[in-house]
Amino acid sequence: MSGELLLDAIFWLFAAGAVVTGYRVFRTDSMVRAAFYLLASFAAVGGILVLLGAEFVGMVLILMMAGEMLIMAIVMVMYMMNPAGLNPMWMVHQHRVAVAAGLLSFAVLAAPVLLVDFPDHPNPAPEKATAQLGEELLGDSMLVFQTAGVALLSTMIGAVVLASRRGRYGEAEEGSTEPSLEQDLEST
Amino acid sequence: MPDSEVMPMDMAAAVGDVVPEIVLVVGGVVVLLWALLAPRRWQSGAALLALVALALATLATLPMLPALGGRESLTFADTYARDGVAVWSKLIVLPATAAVIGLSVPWFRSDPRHGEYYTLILYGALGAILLAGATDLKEFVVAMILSSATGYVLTGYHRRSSSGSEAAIKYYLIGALTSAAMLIGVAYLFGLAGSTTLSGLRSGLPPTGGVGLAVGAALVILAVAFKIGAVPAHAWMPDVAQGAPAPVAAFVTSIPKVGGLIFLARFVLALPTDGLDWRLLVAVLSAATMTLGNLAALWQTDVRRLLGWSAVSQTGYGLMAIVALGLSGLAVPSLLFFLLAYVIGNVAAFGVVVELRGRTKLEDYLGLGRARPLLLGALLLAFLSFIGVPPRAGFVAKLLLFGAAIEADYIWLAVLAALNTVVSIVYYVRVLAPAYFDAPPKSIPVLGRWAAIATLAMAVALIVVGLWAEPFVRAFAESGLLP
Amino acid sequence: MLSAAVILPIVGAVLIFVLGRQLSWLATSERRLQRVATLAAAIPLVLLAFAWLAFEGTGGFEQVEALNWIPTLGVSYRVGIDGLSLPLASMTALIFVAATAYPVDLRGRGPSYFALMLFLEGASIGLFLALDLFLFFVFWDVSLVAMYFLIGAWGHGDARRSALKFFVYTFAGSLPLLLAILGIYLTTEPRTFDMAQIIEQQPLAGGGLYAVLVFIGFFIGFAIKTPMVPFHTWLPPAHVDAPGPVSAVLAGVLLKMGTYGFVRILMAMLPDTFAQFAFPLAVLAVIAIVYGALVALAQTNLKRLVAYTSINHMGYVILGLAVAGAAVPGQAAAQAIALTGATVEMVAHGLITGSLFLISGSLLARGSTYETDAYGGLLQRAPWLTSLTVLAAFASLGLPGLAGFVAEIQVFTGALAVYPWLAAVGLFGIIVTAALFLRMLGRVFLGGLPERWSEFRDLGRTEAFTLAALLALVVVIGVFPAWLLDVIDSFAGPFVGR
Amino acid sequence: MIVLILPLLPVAGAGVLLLLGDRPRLVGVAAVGTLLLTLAVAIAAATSEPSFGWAWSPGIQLRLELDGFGRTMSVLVPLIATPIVAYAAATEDDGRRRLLALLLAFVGAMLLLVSAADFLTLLIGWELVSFLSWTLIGHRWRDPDAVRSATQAFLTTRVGDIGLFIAAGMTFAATGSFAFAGLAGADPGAQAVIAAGVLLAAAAKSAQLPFSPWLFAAMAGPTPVSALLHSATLVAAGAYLLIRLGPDLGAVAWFLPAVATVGIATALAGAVVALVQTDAKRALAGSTSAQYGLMFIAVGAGSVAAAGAQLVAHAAFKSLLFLGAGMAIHATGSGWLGSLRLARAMPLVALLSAVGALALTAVPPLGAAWSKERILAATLQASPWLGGAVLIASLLTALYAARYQLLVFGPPDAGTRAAQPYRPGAAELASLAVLASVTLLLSAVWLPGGERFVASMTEGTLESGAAWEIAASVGLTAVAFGLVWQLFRSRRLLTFGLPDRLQAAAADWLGLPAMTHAIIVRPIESLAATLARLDDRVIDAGIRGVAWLARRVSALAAIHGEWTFDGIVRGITSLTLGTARASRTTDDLGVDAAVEAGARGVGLVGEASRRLQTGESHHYYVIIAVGLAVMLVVLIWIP
Amino acid sequence: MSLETILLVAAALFGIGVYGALSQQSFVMLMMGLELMINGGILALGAFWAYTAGGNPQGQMLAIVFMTVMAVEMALGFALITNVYRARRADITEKLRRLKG
Repeated sequence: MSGELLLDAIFWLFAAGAVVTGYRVFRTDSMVRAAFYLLASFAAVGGILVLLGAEFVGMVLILMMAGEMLIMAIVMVMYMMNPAGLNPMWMVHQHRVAVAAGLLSFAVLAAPVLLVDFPDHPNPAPEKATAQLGEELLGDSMLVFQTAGVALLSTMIGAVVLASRRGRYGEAEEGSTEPSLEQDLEST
Repeated sequence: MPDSEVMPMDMAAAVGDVVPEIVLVVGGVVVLLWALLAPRRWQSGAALLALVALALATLATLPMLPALGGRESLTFADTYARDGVAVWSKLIVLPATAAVIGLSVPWFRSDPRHGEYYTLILYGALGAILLAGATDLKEFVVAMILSSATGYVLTGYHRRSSSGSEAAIKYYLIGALTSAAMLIGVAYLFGLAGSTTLSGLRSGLPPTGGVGLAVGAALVILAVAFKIGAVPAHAWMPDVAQGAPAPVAAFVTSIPKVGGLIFLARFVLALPTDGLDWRLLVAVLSAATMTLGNLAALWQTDVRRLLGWSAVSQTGYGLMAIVALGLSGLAVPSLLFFLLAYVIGNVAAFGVVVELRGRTKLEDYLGLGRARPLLLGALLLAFLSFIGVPPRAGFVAKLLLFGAAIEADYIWLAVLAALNTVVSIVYYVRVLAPAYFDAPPKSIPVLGRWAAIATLAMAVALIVVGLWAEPFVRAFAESGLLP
Repeated sequence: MLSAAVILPIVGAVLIFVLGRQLSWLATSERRLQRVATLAAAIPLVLLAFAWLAFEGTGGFEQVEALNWIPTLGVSYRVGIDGLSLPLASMTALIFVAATAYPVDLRGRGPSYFALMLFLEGASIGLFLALDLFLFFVFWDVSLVAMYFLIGAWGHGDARRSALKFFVYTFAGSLPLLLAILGIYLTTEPRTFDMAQIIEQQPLAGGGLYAVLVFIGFFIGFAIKTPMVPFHTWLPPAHVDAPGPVSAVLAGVLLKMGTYGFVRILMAMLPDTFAQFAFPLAVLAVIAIVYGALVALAQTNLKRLVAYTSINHMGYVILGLAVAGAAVPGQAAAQAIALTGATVEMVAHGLITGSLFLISGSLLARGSTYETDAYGGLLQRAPWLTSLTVLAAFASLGLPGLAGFVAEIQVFTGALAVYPWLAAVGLFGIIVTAALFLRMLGRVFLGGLPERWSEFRDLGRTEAFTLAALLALVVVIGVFPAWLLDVIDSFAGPFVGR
Repeated sequence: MIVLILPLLPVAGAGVLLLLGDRPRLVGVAAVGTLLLTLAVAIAAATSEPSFGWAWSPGIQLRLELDGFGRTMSVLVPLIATPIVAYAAATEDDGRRRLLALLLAFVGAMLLLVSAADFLTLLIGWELVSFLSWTLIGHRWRDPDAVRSATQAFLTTRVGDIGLFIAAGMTFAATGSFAFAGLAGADPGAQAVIAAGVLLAAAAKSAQLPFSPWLFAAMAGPTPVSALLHSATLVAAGAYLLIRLGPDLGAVAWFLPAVATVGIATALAGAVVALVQTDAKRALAGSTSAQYGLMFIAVGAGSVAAAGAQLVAHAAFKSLLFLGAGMAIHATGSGWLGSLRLARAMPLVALLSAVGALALTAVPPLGAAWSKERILAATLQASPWLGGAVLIASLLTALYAARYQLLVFGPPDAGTRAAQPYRPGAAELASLAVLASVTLLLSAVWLPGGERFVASMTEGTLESGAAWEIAASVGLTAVAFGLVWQLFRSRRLLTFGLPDRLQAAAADWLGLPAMTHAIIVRPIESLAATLARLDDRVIDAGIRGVAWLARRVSALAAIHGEWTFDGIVRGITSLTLGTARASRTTDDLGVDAAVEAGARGVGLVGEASRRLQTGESHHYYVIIAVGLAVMLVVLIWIP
Repeated sequence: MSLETILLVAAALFGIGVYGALSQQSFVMLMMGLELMINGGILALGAFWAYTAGGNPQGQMLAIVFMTVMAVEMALGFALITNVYRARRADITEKLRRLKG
């Protein structure tokens, strides 16, 4: 009984944390700070997932986001103006529309919660979750798993192609453009 | 087919169902290795390897044709289909990809570092193929992301092209938003049905799903709309067509549509029809897409951009087939035939742009008829096919699409499509008329043999498929659409 | 043989297009090129002459040549003739020979011009011979494209705009047609595009909303092509800006596609619905007759004038068709007469208006304007031109002894039996056409000869010969109509159930 | 077969003429020879009642037949034409070959018309006659007036053709064939329509009111053309038609009275015109209308035989008079009646013309008097009012005939310029002489048996009149002659001292041509011009409506545009505004067809819809959001 | 802790994400909005997996897939941002509007 209460309390903590930090992402003056708020939001969600019994997924989420936010912070420091929040940062457009869209999205997603009778079919064996995932991953979802692998490979290639400063043959940007409109000597 | 029946899965047998896909994966890796290891002057060899991979994949696909004894079934625990439609999607995508590679070779000649490009093209094609075969939301999501990821990179491949990078990031922004939204939609569907396979959705989705079902379905459809360039997520299409390297534009504006439209067909059929009029939704999207695409294309002065908008409008026509699914026997044949005709035509049209070294201003096409009659011929064939003038393939496609819409009692949609076709003539003719009627102001240099061959092959294919439509129509009509 | 009449011109087109540039023997001389093209254009005429000889007049389709095309959809390549298509196809072949032979400013693009002409010839003949809706539509659309390029590239004035208007407008007509074809196709069982089978099945017998929708689709398609008022506004600019021979083809052949479609498809496949709409159609036809004539009366531009008389003449055709398709008991003979008359009008209008457009081409070549007021007294310098124009003009206004009369009297006879009041109103058009042609003749050819035309050249040998050939046929039909009416009646009689 | 040769022979002759080349004498001889041959054939044919059928289409036969009055006509036409063509060959130098060929063809067409036994054949001949008359009247094509006159003549008679079209169509609808033979059996309703059509056609062709003025226009042709048109051909076709079909249509109650009424009106009006005209040929033209009016009266009174006889007599004397007038005009260069008086200049011609004038006046024992007397008898039989009208017409005829003869060929006085001495050629005189002798020979009908002969040739019956009727008409004639002589002496014969305006109006059919022009020609022309303008720039109500609506919408959108400045709203606003502008532009321009306006509207909307694609990604996001909202609405609320 | 509450939290996260994606000018900030949306998606998925799908392992797999999507999108997003910044010196959406119309 008290365990459940505790669980609830932790949940509410995570829930509130996820939403509040999520909100703070866009209410801070520093991009770096925003990144860490985002990380916090993800961590809270990861926590909820763990509470729900999906330990593996929750932890992966947290770890992945941590890495990602590091990259994000670096990118911001590298390229973006005003990375550390030296000046007040308020760079928004179409604010009113965005607020309306955000509220509307919430309403649309919340509506089913109130209106739809979701099936009541709770997880019978939460403790086996990770093992089941392993089976699923290498069993039924083999194709999905492999496809995801190819997607990640493509992403790596793509990220290198797009972002690397140096290529195999010197400057990566060298010659990386459309053909000239006039006849060049090679092509005949 | 309940999940339990195929469990436990015979992995070895299942691998046999995805030989073409495996060939593409391996081919991509081989190409990548070649690109990394081969000396600079042999970089183009990567193209050859990619072509070999495509040819092998095609060969591996042929035995799967139902007409050649191929078995139509779901595989990998219902996550993937090897039915007629999936096979034909491969047979459309693979040769078209080969043609795009033909276009790419001379285009990228000046870029020393383009071996990876062919890997990405192969994986892009793979993404479209997997999307077309996906019968499971997980597979759908990863296939989407594979297709999108390669698409973004390909679009921004020219590092020095400022419009290329702009197009890439716009493409990305729209794609990221729609797929982020799609994820929660997928989650809702999973929550309602308790399963991610389409067969599971079909049996598990409660008709009383109401708003939840609608939200889930709408978000998934929105993501597919992005993939195929339909309203409201169409905005990337013209930008990419204009900004991306022309061969990439040919690829990105056509190949993913094959996967997207076919998955959409599978997906909507898994939705319950009572309480959820997905037909009307798709019909509205179709109407909006074709109309907006045509109207916006009217006054374009940039041929590539015009082709992009035309690609938007073509998506609208293609969606008519989806509307008719389940109501008309012509729906599946019309969808496949549309894709066949559209992909060939689009590659041919962009091929002309490629062969003209990416010339894209309207006035650059002045007098093309006298300077480069064959190229104008190809462009003419492609455009007339888009309009739907016989005997090009596009005509049979339009015929089937209209027929399907009428049979499904969506006469208003057919009429609107007809009106749109009339409007579309104007912008196609705005390119063709000066090209045919005027005299060329100066010589028009071209890119080279590879691109010309690929372009003309596609153009000839338009006529051949248009005149010799029977085998295709028959095969399409006999193709199953699982689950 | 019929297939050869369709395919050989198209093959000829390809050959001319390629060899006309590559073969120096042809590339160096436009005259030689024109002669070769004319010979090629004449092949179908010869073939159709043989078909005419072998024609039996059984009332059904004869000399059918069929080939499976897309059997899955019930599409086949199927050509054949009956009393309706044979005269039209033959007329088409003749007009094309004349148009190909007629001198025109080629603008250094001879091979393209002749290739398009021959291609258009094949497509047009194919359309009239086609016995499969799919095939019919293929030729229908293809002819539009060829015509677009012909007008745009060799026209004058605002040719491109006119060509585009023509293309867009008529294409806007062809799409409802396509929808309607699909509409009727989807109701057949088993699914087929075969005209004979559809006519036999009568899938939409009994009418209903669906049949009405299909009817409307066909109607819009054919009405635009014909063109019927108020769908006619593409016609005058297209004619004015097109070169003479192309105008001749446009008026002589392409307009007939619309009226032919009315008979072959609408009346044959949707007789009940057609009967339901016969009266409004007749009203529209009479409006076209009167309106076309009146508007033509106010024109000072020769080509516009002829163009509007085309609208008027197509009104006669439609009136005849409406009468033939009306559901009135006991007037089968009159209805058959009207149908025969309408068919003759199609042929006659092709020959006569074709000649008139060729003549305006000659006039433009000499005087570089179509304005009738700019001319005068040309009879003095150009007796041949004048005589042939007078002949054509009177044929057009329906002088007996010429083909136009044969058609008009029959149409009106039928109409008087079925819709007497409408016919009486329509007769008013006869006066106005007479007035406008006489006025045109007076302005251009009679009266005093202005100084600037004192060096006006009469028709050249080719021109005179071509026109004389066309008009000779007009006279022959006018004087001995029986040979033509026999053939047409073999179709018209059974068609109205006489 | 012979009945086919009859019309073809002159046509063939015309063809031969064209081949002969520019040899005036030979051409003339050939033309006259052809006609003589035709005459011979006609006589042969007339005695044998031949017929000939000719398949037009599987269901329709063209029939040629010579029977009844047709036999007379078939002889009369070449008979009258021969001297006229001879005259033409002698006098017309300008385009002689063409003129003669056309005259021959014209005779052929008339013979076809005469021998027609069904409406279709009749219509063919009828229209061919019209067409050839157009070429004949417009013979002097360099003169724009001649061309205009030819057109007027053609068009007026074309109006009548509508009647024939209707009659033909109705006959077919009622009987299943075009043949005259079936007419009597047609149902009454159809018969009434046919009768109306026939009357219209006949009235127009025979220059009855209100179509009469075209005859003036027909004067623009050379004299022989006028002579031929007015006597045995073109104009005669109308009366011939009535003579031929009148009995068949007699069952229609109003038909004969209507014919008679038209006839009376024209006879009186034409006589007045002839009486006050100051142009020689026009005076004769007025008289032609009046004379055909008499024939109409005869038909209306039920006596086709009298009408036929009158037609024959009129053909002879009217051509004679016309040729005489032509010579007078030739001699003086003017047809103004005030300046002729050529008794001295050409006495022989004057004498021959006098024969014609007397015939016109119907002075016994000339044949014309006989027929006139029979008409009077028939009308008196039918109704005293009708008879009275005929008597008045006779009086007027006598007046204008005498006036004409005196003013043209009367003794010169001080007021007239001395005409140059003019020597008519032998051929001209011979032509006149032949026609005069025909006129004289027709006196033979007074002989016993004449009556039977006429009745048999017209297949009609004749009323014989009382003696007092002859006496009365002779008396009237004498009074008229006296009166004219008095006026001539007092030099008031030309205009009778009438005020100029009145005289001019009366001479020009009481202003009928001007009226026709004002109430028919002008409205049609302006209607045509209006329609043509309309056709060039149709703006239909629908487009206006759309424009109005779009303007309202755009006003609303503009307000919202101020309220929120967010880009996407701007985009949407601009789309709406673009639509509005599109509509407004078309509305304002208003120079093109509705279709064009629609096209331009689509184009402008296209321009506007491009503005949705602002190039800014966050706008695209909004589009997606809005689109998604719409999708949800469709999915959730519409079912 | 119940299905409803978790879904509401997920919806809130999603809504905030939408707001961010639509309102932020900077590409990086915009991407954070997208991430939040995905975050909401993952959370909702977790809730459904636990409460309505009977612990169907497909749900967990789906979560892995979602994370893959997130990883791919973020990686490519950064690469593209780098790319466009090099090519155009653009870091906010407003700087990229050459392609339009």
